[in-house]
Amino acid sequence: MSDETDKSEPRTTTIDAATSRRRMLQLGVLGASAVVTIRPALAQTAASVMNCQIPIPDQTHAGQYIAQNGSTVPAGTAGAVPPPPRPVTGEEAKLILQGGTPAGFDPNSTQAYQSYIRRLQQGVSGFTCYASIQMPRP
Amino acid sequence: MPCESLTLIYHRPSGITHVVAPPVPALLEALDQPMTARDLAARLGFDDAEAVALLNERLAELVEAGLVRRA
Amino acid sequence: MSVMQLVEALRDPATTAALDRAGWTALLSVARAEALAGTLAERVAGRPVPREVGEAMADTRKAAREAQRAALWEVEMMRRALAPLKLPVVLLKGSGYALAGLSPACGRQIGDLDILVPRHTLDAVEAALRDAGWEWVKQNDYDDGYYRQWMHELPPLIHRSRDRMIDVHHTILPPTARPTPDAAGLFAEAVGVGEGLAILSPEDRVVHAVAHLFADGDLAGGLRNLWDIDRLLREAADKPGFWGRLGARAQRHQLAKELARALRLAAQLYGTPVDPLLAGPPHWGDRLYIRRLLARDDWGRATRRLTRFGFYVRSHWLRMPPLMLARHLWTKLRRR
Amino acid sequence: MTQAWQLAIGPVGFRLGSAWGRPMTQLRQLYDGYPSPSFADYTARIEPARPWRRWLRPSLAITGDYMIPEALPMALGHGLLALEMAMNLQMALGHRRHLLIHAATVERDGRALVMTGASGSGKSTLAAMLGERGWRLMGDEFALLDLDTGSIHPFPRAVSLKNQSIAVMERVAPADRFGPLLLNTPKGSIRHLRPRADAIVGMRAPATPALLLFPRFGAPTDVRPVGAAEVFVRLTQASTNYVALGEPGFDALSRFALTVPAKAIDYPDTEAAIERVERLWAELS
Repeated sequence: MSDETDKSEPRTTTIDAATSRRRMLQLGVLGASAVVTIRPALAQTAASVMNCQIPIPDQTHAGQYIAQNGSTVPAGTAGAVPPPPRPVTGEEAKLILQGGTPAGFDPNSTQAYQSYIRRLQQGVSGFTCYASIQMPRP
Repeated sequence: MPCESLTLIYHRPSGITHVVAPPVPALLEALDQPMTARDLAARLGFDDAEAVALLNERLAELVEAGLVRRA
Repeated sequence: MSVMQLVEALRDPATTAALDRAGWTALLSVARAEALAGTLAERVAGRPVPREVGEAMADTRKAAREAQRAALWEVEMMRRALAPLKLPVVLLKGSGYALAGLSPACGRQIGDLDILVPRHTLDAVEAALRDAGWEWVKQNDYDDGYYRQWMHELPPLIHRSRDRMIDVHHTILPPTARPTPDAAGLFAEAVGVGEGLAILSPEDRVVHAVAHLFADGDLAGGLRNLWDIDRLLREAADKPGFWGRLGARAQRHQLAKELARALRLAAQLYGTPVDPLLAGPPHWGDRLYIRRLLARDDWGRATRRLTRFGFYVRSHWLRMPPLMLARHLWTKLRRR
Repeated sequence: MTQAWQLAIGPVGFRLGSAWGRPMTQLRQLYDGYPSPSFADYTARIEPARPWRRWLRPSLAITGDYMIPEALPMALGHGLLALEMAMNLQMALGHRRHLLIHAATVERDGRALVMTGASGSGKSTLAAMLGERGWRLMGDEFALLDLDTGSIHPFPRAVSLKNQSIAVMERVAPADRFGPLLLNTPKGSIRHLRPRADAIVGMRAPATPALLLFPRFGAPTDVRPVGAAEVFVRLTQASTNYVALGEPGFDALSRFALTVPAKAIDYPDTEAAIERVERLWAELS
């Protein structure tokens, strides 16, 4: 394998002290992930100016129960819990992700809902909302 | 927490900003021409297998970020 | 009617001289709704406009250029990921226009990256993209099965750190659509643009834009797609033998009727120079298409609900046999 | 469109549309004294979430030139808030003339104090309070960083006061500058406060950023310096258009991060915060 740097020269701004080659030779430095790519913060800010909701489960699985691991299973499956009476709002989802129980929800169900929200994927309804609330905030 | 030495990179072809920590600036500096990973390790004075393996991990990160290209 | 104002502004930017500031406000809203704001801004560049309008247009141009840079970077990252496979990779639509510097690219909004690869290489392409950080945009089981069984593309992939989608096609219409384009022919005629990438031939580009105009969605984004066709035709019209080859390619891809319709619509709305023989005589249905294409008010709101729904059903009619269409509409309906 | 109005906020013009009369009337009262431009950069609308929702159990959708899916429909009684959110949405998704930072800003002597933080950090209340005490309020939602000059442009929307801060501000600002009290909104109780006349008159006058604060409400008073790299990263995440702007955005933001001193400040109540802010400001010069 051979590598080459990209031909076009990137602009760099070094902040604080410059790196010394000696320092980078330390394995500890080499061992840690060293690149953070700045990603759009749009979803997060959109969420703060909008409010969004997450239906549990999404409409295609309407009526199904939520298993403890967050998957959707036929209604009545042992160990699974019925869906909440209404979609959870972004604020409620945040609370659930922190282990809390929003008002009007059954505390015994929130673990399953938490798993469901964590498993949301792009394209499933509620994903944009989820993505916007799970992003780290400044 | 004091802010350790970090470098901001604006990568023109992609329009993407990366914040990189050591050893990335030195790696990019050393990669001034196409070379093999082994050459790079030698240039940086790495000889043991563990260091070379870690170096490859960092290179893989840079490849995914698009800052380094596999030829 | 403001959509017509947009059509006229694109066709002849001098028509904007008559607009007051309120007129520009409406024009900009409509252009945004039709994904043509960048195109409009490039068309009116350099014209005398009110100061605030000029600022908004300059912002829009800059935004479009920055977005194209990101789209081209996506092309480059795809190229790096697929280079080891040594495949013919054809760029479709916006990214293709932008990379080849074709006139539809000017100010154009570019969405997902669309590429065309030979059908038998789909698995290898999928594996290479996933190695390079693209992941499934996981839909539900019905959608996934639908794509794999019936569509002309892989289910969409999204890059995990750049959040950009790629659509990998093996032909330009789903296998279920009644016209069956000649996929092998698309590759045979494709034009290289360097570094292992290619774009469709000038004639196939038009045919693909036509397929895209009529088969994708309910004619949503129709004005933009028709604008692509206008630009492509103007760029190629003077080349000797172009219209003859275009007719032949449309026949070959079983899209001659659709091409004729698109030529008539483009000529009527954008004044596109077209070959009268290929375009054929006016058809009563053209008026319905025009009606649908112009279904928007000067607040940018969609209007003419019924016409729109008719075209939605029709677009699927073109893509799937009746029974499958019924099943598809049923599933979509239940999901609402 | 049943109700239409145009409104200028700082350097940005909005065309607003509503399918109902009342929210627009409330908005026009709230923004009394603001200019009404003839060209609008963005169109923002509220309309029935479904056609029959105009009359039958009305619920409204927030939309405009730019929109996002999965927005929760809102109650007609919260129409004023919905119009405000529709304007925010256009800025967050569409604005490219400036680097948009989610921050509250106040100005004194031509220099700007920028406060950024998540909602709940208290930046709105702090800015509103400073705006009543000799500072010019430049905005409580977005700071517009000029890509060429590095100065901050005002975006003096009505301040959106939430929950406890409503009563705090009712004690210091006259009643005629307040909008209606909106109860049970998705963000709790909300009441809007029109900035003082000096903020409206000065809404085209930019200021040079002099201090950046990351306030946090509800902790014992503490002040820590924040390094440039951290400032940079946090501001990229507080910006809606940093990535979309490309190199000019990088240049403007790195210049801001390298030149503007930054502090994280924890505070137990608004009075303590103001006292600390004034002291930090005095130490600058």
